[in-house]
Amino acid sequence: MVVSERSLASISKEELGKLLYQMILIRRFEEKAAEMYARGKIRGFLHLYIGQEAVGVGVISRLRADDYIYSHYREHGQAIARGLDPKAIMAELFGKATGVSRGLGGSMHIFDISKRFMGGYAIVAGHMPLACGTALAQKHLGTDAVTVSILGDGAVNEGAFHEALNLAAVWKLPVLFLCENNFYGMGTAMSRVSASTDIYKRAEAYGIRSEQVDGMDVIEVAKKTEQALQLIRRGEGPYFLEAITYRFRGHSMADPELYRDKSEVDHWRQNDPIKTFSDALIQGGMFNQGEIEVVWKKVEEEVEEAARFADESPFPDVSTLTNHMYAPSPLDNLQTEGPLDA
Amino acid sequence: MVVSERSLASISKEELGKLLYQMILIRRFEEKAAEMYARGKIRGFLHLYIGQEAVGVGVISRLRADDYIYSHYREHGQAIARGLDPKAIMAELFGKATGVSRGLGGSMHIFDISKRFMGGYAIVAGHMPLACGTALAQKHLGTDAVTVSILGDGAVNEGAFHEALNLAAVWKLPVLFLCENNFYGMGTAMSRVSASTDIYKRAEAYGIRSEQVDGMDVIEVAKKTEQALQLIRRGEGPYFLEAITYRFRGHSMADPELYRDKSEVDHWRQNDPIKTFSDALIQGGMFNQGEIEVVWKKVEEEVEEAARFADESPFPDVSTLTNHMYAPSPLDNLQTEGPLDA
Amino acid sequence: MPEMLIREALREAIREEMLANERVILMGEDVGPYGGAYGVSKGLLEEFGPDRIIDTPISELGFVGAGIGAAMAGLRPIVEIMTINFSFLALDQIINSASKIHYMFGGQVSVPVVIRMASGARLSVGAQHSHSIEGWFAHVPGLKVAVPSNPADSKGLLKTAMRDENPVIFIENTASYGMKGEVPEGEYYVPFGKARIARQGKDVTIIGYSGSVIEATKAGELLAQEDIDAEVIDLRTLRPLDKEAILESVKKTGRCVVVEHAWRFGGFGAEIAAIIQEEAFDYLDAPVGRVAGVEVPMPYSMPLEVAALPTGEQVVEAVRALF
Amino acid sequence: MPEMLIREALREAIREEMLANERVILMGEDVGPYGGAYGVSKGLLEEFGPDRIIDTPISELGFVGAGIGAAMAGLRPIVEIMTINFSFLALDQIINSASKIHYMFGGQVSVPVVIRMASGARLSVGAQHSHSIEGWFAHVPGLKVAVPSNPADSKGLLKTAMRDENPVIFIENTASYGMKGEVPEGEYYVPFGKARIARQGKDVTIIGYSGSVIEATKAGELLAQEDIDAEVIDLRTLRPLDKEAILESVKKTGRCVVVEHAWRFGGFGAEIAAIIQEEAFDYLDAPVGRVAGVEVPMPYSMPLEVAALPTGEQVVEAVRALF
Ligand SMILES: Cc1ncc(C[n+]2csc(CCOP(=O)(O)OP(=O)(O)O)c2C)c(N)n1
Ligand SMILES: Cc1ncc(C[n+]2csc(CCOP(=O)(O)OP(=O)(O)O)c2C)c(N)n1
Ligand SMILES: [Mg+2]
Ligand SMILES: [Mg+2]
Repeated sequence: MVVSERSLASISKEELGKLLYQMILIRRFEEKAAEMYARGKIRGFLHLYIGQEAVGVGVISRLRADDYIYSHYREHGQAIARGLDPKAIMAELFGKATGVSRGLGGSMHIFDISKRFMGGYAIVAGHMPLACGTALAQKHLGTDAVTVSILGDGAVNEGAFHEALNLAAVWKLPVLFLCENNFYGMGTAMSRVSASTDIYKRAEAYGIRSEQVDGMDVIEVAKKTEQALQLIRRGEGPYFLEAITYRFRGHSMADPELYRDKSEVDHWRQNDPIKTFSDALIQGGMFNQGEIEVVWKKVEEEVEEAARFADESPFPDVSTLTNHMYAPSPLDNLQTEGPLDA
Repeated sequence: MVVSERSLASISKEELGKLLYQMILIRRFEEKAAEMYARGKIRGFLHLYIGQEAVGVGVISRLRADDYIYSHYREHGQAIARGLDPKAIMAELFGKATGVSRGLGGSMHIFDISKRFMGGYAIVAGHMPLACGTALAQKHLGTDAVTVSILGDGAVNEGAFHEALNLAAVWKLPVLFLCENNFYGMGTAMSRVSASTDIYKRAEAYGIRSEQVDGMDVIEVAKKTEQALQLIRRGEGPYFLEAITYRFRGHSMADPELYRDKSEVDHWRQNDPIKTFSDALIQGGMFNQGEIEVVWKKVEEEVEEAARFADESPFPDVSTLTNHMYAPSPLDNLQTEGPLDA
Repeated sequence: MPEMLIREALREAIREEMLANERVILMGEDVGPYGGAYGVSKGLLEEFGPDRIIDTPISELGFVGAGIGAAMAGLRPIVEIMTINFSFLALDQIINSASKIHYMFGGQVSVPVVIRMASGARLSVGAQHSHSIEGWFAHVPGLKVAVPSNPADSKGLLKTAMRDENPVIFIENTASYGMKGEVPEGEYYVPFGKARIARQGKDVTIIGYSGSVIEATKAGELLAQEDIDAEVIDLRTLRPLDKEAILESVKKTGRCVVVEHAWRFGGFGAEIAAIIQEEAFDYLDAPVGRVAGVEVPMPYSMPLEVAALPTGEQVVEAVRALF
Repeated sequence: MPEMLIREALREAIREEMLANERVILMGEDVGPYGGAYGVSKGLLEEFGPDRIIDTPISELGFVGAGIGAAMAGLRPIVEIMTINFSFLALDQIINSASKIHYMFGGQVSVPVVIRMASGARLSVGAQHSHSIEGWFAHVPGLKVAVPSNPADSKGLLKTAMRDENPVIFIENTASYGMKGEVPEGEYYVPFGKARIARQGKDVTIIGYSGSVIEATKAGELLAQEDIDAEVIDLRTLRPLDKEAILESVKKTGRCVVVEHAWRFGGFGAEIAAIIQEEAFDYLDAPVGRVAGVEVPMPYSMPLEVAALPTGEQVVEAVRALF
């Protein structure tokens, strides 16, 4: 599971640097969030992406600005990869008015329409049908843009997964399903609840092209994503990518992790996607140690700044509680039945 | 699609006669029901089984008395095959107090606990999880009895189908899924809404053994069912049987059938399962024309008798409206908190 | 004004809005060649083609979610759930997605989807096919809930629904698709949150919605024969609710009976009663009465089904009990 | 009497009933090695083994249906839906199957399943994870709905639920699992349909259920300081509802406020208000007041979430408004 040097050679230094930077930014952002959670600044659930950075960064690096992304509740990392402002994400985790979702969403509901990052959702698999609908709209409107639907291995057994895959296949929708297989849904090992554990093969039953990819290798992920996107944009219907990965932390901050061995976690930590990518960059001669340290430093400042921004931002005013309840509509003030006034 | 003579030879004349008799009984029962519907004696929906008789009769002929059956709303035929009293079924269609479900259920909710016929259900695929639960109980209680879950091709795209198949596979439940593929869900051809049309292959994605069978050949159906049941009773988990069949009538009595060609219907009618089975019995020398006519005659009387019984039976008294609302429970009369009295 | 059936009035609304806006699509089970289980979409496939009249697989959770996701990306989908009984399967998408997306993402996106469904009983289709749970939808902030009772309102409310930026649950009464009535031609919109006074009166207020407007109206006529002058209100939408119309009427009459097909306990009628006693307590000469469905899964057998549903006569009795 | 937390009281109830009857099983997401999302089933896997403590896939519709089907064939399953928010996915099985099977098949089979779920807000888990829809379940004939507010009732009602032949929806308040209180040892059953008078009083009746009993009780204490003697009623079960206790109290006090965490419009509180005005109209000195959740998807931000939920102080204000 070493990042292949051949692949590296085909990518510009600038782009490699950006991938590295994003992965490190996610890592440090999440660690800072954990710290803030411990300090009571962040409440509720907090699901960390640490260990899975290569997946989100690899996939999202290949997207265009007009592509859409739907994800689940473990989505801060992906939001960062998509270019959402870390300050506004952190502020959302703090529940502040300056948060991406104005503090109304929280950790599980990061959203930024300007980036077409269509939200984290907290109902397992519940966003998959939404992604199909957005892809249907894209198709209807005649673009070659794509919708990405990010899910976990735990989502595979939900009815919504099945219905979404069938819809995408029957309607040949431009959807990239990205399953981050980290082997566990909360405390339940996939193998104990899933009829077949090769998740990508499940997609084949719908006639959907599918593939497994090493989710600890950002370059591999990017490459396979590239290929998948080409097919989708060409109108060949949905694609299913299963990224094998691992979450280094518990399911959420509350998880005592009684269900897995420390040795298993250690084993995977050895394969830290940031470490292996950094090593490959150095071995390949694209970056030197010093340059990489600069990235960590820059990230450090950015993350500190995000935490400071979040902390100093105001909470939403209680008087705004019912704002945004309904979207204003043209006929809101219609008084009586009849034709519309000109 | 001719009933194979070799297969016939292995079955006793008595049993062959019973299969034929049941198929004819179903046919005539359904025709009578259609007539009664036209006369306003039966109301609501009425989904006829005509054309599909070989499936229900073939499968159910192989079951033991301690096996359970769950079905959907096109279930009168299966109920008859299971040995429910046609009089009580017809009375149920009439909404009479003498009906199998006391008139409370109707055409879509035929149930007889004494036959372990666990009901027709009107939510597509909704009974599949129930069947899994019953199979779980069987397993838990240590029997080698089986639960049969009968569904249509339209059920395949529901989330409940997916969740049920996964549960059955993961828990190795003694379930026989019987999919009656008659190519249409109401007016929608399966091929237009289903990602893959070889339904039995869908089951393979869950690691469930599965097979297709000619649903117009009662002997083939019985044989394949026998094999499936052996595996299930041996503890090898669920089995999925896809029977290719056709409904000769519309989806329900209200269906104008605009979605399919008359020629298609005619083509299938040529392959009438009762006709081909009768022919095979005659050609094979097991029955002669006269004997078969006797069966039709006997059935005729039985069906007339069922209609008469239903017609003459009383409606449930309006005063019984709320009977059976709750099952009586041992603690219904508990007055205050504390231990139970001895 | 031309007369038409409710199913035709609904079709006209859909047709007009589809002609006016290319982004309107209709999706659901058997809306295409079959023309819809209740015939609402008959002919639309031929006119608008399969890209806009979309037959779905039988997967309510999936295609309702898809309608919501399409709305988030610029389409204006009408999603037909064949009957309200199958909406149980899609409630997660309706509640957890449609009703919340605008708010929980801080107003960044809206969800202009209309989710139509046939509700109610009286067709002898048994326990699993005879629900009236419009009150559940009305409970949910973020949704709007329209409950037309006649052809004109069916057209006008559906057209308004299709111009709304929010998810609208549009309830059609299963037993009323064949009801005939006058329907204004062309552009005709009925505002949300404005009840219709179906009959003016001064002695008692009878409130109905969707199918129960029939019994409410019937009761009004029967009462007139005994010189009780009933005001009959057809709510038209449950959320927003026209509290003003209700309170104004009750303040005038001092008495009120609510009629609904839903089970009584915890039904929407309870909310109306609660509001009235809260906001017109001193005007009430008697408690607000409720006439509703009997609390049983709907029995198939006809005499029992009839007995389980409210009648105009029962409303009359309930009114008499207030005097 | 020993003191224990609600989660421990629930565990004790399950444990005792599992020991008493081999046919009791527990199934749900992460009820096994993880011990349940709220720690209710901790240790039960070790004691009863994987045949009786069954981890399910994340497929609420499927495993709730399986629990019902198992009940039909002789088991007595407890199905844990991790939170009420995911019950939307299983509503079809709960409404169309569990609540109807006994009746629609003419009483031939019963469905002794207990469906447990954590309900409510106050934990900053946002819009999709903070529902209080117990009123929806209470609307459905064929179900029973238990809503304990304290450790003793949690144990006693759960044990009673597990002896019932009908489907019981058992609501646990998410924010209260850590609440401590005395719990009778061993065999302890609390009857369904018998409310608990949490505080005797003569001036006003305050009614709460599940989590809102906290605010109701708090209000009772605050009011005592201003010499208003409140009677506080904890409903314990919503269906069956202890109408007698409610009416008796209101007939004594003449005033009533209902407190609930659910959205106000169409919430269960409306039913209580409707019943009281129907059956104790002449005893009421003021309209029945309602204090409930603000009608928004639950915001994540703490100050907003606090503002969206009822408080004891608001109840006090609502009571004052009645005088
Ligand atoms: C419908 C639903 N059921 C249960 C839950 C509770 N839950 C939250 S996360 C989770 C595990 C999901 O695992 P997976 O999809 O593998 O994602 P991961 O957390 O591993 O990224 C569960 C069961 C939920 N949020 N939604
Ligand atoms: C959940 C649900 N959605 C829609 C319907 C309406 N409906 C009744 S039967 C049917 C078609 C089912 O087709 P299939 O499963 O192939 O069975 P068949 O009628 O062909 O025997 C539909 C869509 C329903 N009853 N339940
Ligand atoms: Mg996982
Ligand atoms: Mg079919």
